[in-house]
Amino acid sequence: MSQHRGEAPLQVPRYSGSARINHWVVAISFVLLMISGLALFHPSLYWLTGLFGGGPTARWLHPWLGVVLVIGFLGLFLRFFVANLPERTDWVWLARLRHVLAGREEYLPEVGKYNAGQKFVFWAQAFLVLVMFVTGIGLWPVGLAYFEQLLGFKATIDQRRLAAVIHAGAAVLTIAIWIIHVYAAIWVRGTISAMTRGTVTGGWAWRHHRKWLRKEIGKEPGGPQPAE
Amino acid sequence: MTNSWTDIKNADVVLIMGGNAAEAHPCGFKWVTEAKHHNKARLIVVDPRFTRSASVSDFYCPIRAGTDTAYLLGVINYLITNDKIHREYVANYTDVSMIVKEGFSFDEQEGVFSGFNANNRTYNRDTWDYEIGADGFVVRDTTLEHPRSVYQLLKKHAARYTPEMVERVCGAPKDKFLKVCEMISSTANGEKSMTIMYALGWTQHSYGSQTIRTAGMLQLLLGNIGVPGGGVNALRGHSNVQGLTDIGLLSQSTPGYLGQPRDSEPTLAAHMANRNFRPMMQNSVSFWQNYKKFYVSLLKSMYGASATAENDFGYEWLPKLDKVYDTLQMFELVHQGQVNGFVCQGFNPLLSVPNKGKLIAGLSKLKFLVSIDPLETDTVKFWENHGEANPVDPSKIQTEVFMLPATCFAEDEGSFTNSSRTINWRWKAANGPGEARNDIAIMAELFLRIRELYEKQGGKAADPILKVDWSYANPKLPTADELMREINGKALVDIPDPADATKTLYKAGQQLATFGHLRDDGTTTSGCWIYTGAYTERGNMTARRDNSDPSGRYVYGNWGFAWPANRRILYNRASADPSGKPWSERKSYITWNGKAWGGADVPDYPPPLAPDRNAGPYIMNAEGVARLFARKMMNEGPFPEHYEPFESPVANALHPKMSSNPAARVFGGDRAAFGTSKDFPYVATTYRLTEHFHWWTKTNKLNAITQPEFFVEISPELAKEKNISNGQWVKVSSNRGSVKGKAVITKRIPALKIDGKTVHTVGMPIHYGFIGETKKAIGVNSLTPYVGDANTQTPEYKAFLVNIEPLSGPAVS
Amino acid sequence: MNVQFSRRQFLKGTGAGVAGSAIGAFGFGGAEVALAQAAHAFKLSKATETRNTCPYCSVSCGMILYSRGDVKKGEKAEIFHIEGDVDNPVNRGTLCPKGAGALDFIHSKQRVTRPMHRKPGSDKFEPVTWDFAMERIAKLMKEDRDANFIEKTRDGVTVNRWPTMGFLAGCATSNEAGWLTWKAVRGLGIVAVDNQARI
Amino acid sequence: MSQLQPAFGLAKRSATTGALPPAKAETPVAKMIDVSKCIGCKACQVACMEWNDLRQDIEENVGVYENPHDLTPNAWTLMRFAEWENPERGQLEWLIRKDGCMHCQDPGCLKACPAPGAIVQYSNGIVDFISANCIGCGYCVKGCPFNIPRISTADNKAYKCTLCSDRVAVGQGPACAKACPTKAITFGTKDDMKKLAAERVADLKDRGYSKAGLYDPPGVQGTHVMYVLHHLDKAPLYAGLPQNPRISPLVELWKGAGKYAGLALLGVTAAFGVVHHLLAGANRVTHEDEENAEKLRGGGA
Repeated sequence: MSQHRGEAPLQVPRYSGSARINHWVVAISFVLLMISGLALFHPSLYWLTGLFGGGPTARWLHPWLGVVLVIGFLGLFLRFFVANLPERTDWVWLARLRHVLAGREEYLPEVGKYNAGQKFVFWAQAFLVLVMFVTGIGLWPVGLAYFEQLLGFKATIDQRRLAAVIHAGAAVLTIAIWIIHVYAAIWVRGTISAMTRGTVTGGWAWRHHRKWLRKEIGKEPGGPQPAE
Repeated sequence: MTNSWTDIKNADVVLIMGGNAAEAHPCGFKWVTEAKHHNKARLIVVDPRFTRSASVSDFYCPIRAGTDTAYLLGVINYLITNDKIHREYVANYTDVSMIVKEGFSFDEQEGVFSGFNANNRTYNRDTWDYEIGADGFVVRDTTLEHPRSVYQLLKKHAARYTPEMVERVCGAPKDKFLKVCEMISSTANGEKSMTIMYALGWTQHSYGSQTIRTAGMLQLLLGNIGVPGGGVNALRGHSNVQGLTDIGLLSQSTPGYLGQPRDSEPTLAAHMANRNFRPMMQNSVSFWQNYKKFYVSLLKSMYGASATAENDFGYEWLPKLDKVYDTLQMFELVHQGQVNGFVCQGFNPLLSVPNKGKLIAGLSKLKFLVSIDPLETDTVKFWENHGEANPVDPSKIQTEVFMLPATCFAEDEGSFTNSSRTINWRWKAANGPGEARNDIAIMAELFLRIRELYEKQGGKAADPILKVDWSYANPKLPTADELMREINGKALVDIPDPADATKTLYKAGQQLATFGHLRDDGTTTSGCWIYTGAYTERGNMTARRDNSDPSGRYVYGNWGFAWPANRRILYNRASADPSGKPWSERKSYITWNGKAWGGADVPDYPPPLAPDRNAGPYIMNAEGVARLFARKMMNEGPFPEHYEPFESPVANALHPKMSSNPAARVFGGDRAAFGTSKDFPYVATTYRLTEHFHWWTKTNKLNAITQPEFFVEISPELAKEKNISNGQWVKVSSNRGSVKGKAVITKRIPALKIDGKTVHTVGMPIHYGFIGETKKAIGVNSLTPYVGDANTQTPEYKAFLVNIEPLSGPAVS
Repeated sequence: MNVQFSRRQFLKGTGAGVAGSAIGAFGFGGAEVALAQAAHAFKLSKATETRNTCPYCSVSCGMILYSRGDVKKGEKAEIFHIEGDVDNPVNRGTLCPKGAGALDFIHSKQRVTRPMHRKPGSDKFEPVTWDFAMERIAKLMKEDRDANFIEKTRDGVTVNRWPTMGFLAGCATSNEAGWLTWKAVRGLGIVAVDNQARI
Repeated sequence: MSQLQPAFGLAKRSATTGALPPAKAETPVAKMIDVSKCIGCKACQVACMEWNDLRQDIEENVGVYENPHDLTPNAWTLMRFAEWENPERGQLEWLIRKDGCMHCQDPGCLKACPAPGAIVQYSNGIVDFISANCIGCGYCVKGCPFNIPRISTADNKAYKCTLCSDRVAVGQGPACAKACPTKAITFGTKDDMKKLAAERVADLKDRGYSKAGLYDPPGVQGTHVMYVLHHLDKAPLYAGLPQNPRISPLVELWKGAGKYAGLALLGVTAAFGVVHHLLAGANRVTHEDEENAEKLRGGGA
């Protein structure tokens, strides 16, 4: 509908192949962690362990999935943290959140590669992954033993209890943010192709990340190239 | 034990000293906790260590290892000076009124009794006896005023042991000592009783038997012998050490504690001539007058039909002793190369006999060594190199060694005699592993093979072997049942009833009901007279399992069989006053009903013997009463005296010139191996832990889990002085060797003030060696001195001198 | 014959085992028993019981040995559990850490299962037959006895002793084995005989 | 092992929502450990390992009497030793406590456990681990106010004292109580044990222990393993026995309100998305947007 007659719309590369693989590794491990974690979080969800072949497997797999996620997330972090550094316009954007929610982007400042909301998701998840990792170690006998030996300390039972509470709290937050992340990708139509095909349409970029679009177009004489 | 395990529940005060029942005999110790719970009993523990027994005591008093005689004499002095003795009991049931021979004395400066020859350190004991009157009986002074009465002599002898002296010698603070005296003296009245529980903490000294005698004297003064909840209770070590001792597997005795013949007694008549059991008081029973009946019956069991009156019942065939061949003597001879063959039947001397270095050297001189054991022992592998735990070179050891597999308790039937003399039958649950055989089969085959060689080839002195009666249904495998019947004894001819000659008491071949029916004419047999009654015509009495307690005094008379005569408390006639009435209703036990003695137990007295006959309750003694004065029966004197251990941090405070026991068993070569406090400033003591049994359970995983490794216990003060941290490796050395272990720093081994000097104690458990599931250890007997008690030759494991040093390397965390 | 008396006579009031117990489940609802049993099956339900006495200290605690198979019926029996005998008036069913662990003595890795022989100077034991061991020991003993036995002293006194042989008897053997041992060793003329009474 | 799922007759069952069918109220049982009678002989430890066929690795001596050095998946009970100089009595006291599962009436392990039926409480009060249902997550370790359960590295299951539920189910007492030489450990109905304890406390008071008492901590609604202590007012002297144990507030937060708040937050977030989408509709790229982009490219080129 938003296309020229018979002509494909302009495609702007947004994510390279390796970035997309990286993202999906994190995404899949996140989902599996979420399912196995929730299964152990509340009895009413314990049946979810069935997806892993039972409770012991879910319990066994969960921390190792965590390790996968942490490594994967580190990759994402290194790729994207520069683009997620806060800018002055982010505050303006946030102040006009009302318009964001209403989809009235004409009232918003031009946005770079990421808007303030995306940056929030990025930094919040980075922080929560770190928290989940540290507290998760405290709940994981094998990992704890390894780190205790490595670092020469002994976690007290109270520290481990605190770790459990924080891990659970952080998990809730991270899942909530994940819900926002997923919803935003659905709500803002045309987004998902960035992580599937690696490109977005020019219109999408114009509408949501105009500053980024300008930069991408201005960068190369031959037109936009995939960038991260 | 004079009394029984269950009888401890009748006690009002329990004194644990020279032992640690909670750790070494936990299930027997139950009766202490029962007495505390149900009888409001108070528990006193006197020990160099705050033991697990102390952990549940009402009062704990520390003491320097090896000073128990001084402590107990201090208590005796307290009782006499404060008139806290049970006067009526003491006057009637002990020898206090008896007059001692003129010439008897004790030299308080020199520390010796009359008759001492300083040159060869021996005693002429002629003066150590009572004065005998014209009537042939002992002279007495019932006013107790005579200066040579036992009472006056004892009073004077004990007077030196003031509370101040006790504190000086033992390091027991005076206030604590007096508190113990006060608690003990609360039982000197017949209303209450105290029991004493001791074990190797008293025996394993060069004067241990005197310490135990002192305890006996203390109990007599309190009137606590023969009464429920009283007694002097030796808590024996092994499951059947009581039985094997009863059955004569002891150098100097035969079954039933009769004398093994000596060179000086080549004939039975000569043997009897050395045994004068003439009553020393009018009417006294002097039960040992039956000695010959027991002896002849034993010889009939040993030699069967070959034993006749004409040949002295085979007395000549028995080996005669030229000296006492106790374990120390044996290994001295082994070390000298005078022994060629050695059999260990369930015994691990490499770790249980003192001075491991000497043992290795000795065992290496043997031509052959045989071990009959369910387990591999350290001894049977003495030739095997185990690094520093056993640093030997097998190629240099020419001893031929056999390790024969024996079955264990679960794989065999038979009986054990427990510490309170109760014989319990046990049944077989499984066959032994592999080719294991039971001890009976092994001994029978070995004996029969040798006998066969003598039959076929002849050889030196074949007769003594060939005459042994071996007429079992299957000579190669006699059954336990058959052997117990033989031990009990039977009539060989029809025996008429002495009360009514027209009746027959036994038909030939019948099992005897009591040792009262044994005869000295060769018409009865008995392998062990004190066991007669254990297997009668009524069956195997040791297998009885009726656990009823009709008297309510915790007497289980129909459970198993207790020797002698199924009696559960010895000397129980003394539980009644001279007229036969109980001292108190609380302690009523055996009484005179006008016609006979009876009560909760089998009377230790002829039942019809009326009280007015004044025969005295101690029927085994020729005096009829108990001896506070031991006469000639103890090698170092008729009264106990404090002597220091052979290795002591201080000189004897009473008589420094005669510091240690003048009569102790010490071999010339070993004297040089004693150390002094200059080089070895700390008192060392060895002990058992509740988690292990001797050197046996180190092969059991469950026990190894609960106490896996040798350690050394020291006080925080000593640890600080020596810069030792908890769990650190330390080296403990004596003049004979050294061991390595982990330090356990604990307040439970207090430093003591001895004569103004601080004395530290180093404690070490015994249980570790190089075979088993526990971590390898050198063996604490590498440290212990080769010196034995003057009467029993028990080695001095409980007090010697060591030094301790930290070893470099970090403490384990 | 050894299990003929009621074992639970002492239970009531002694506190050993279950105080005031009755046979049957203790405070369990019906379905719970099934769950508890499914989770941890009661291991003695098909065991043979044999009464015995603890081999360690001198309290002589009564023990019940539980085996798979009954040796009295000629079956192969394997002992797999040991518990105190509540009928015994002394231990009343209790056992100390040594007695409670006696199962590991019966099945210890250090159990000797066949006769072993170490030649002079060798650094190892080698398995031999009983026949070999017995014959060799008997021969060694006879040779030594013939060489060193003293029938008479110089004074002509008959003493019949064999002073070059030592024998230590262990105190966990039965009275019956002890008596037979006494007959054998004194019959042979051995004077150096002792037990563990002192150590 | 789904046959180990019956929830009938149980008082409590881990990770099970909804009320259990009302259990027939059975007589509560209890093990009473009289510390004043305990000689620390470890017969209970050995009997426990023997009965349950457990053989712990043999460790080293590290300068203490506790062997093994701590509770392990193969050592469900452990004697703990503490030396204390009592200033009032002027005597050393060697306080020895048998450590192990206390079988709380309000079991923190059960509360923390996420695996349905892995931890149950029978109606007589015994708290039992049903290994077939255990997933080895270790939450019970964090839930326990006494730090008792241990996770096996061999099979990743949680282990602790079962109070010998197998023996109790056939009318016998626990192996430890059976073995205990001094009867410091007794087992019976909780009422009987309380009566016996009262007798013992009176005896201890008579011996000068004025603060003797029964440890049956109300913070966990009482326990089915109780101690008679000479110094009830100084519970921590006994190798760190908590004076007023209760399920940690952190665990309560985690497994109580936190669980519901967490789920609620997730629900609210998801609901926000749905509602927002309904109200705001999709955020679509318009034709103009595409044209503007094209223009931009053209301008830029």
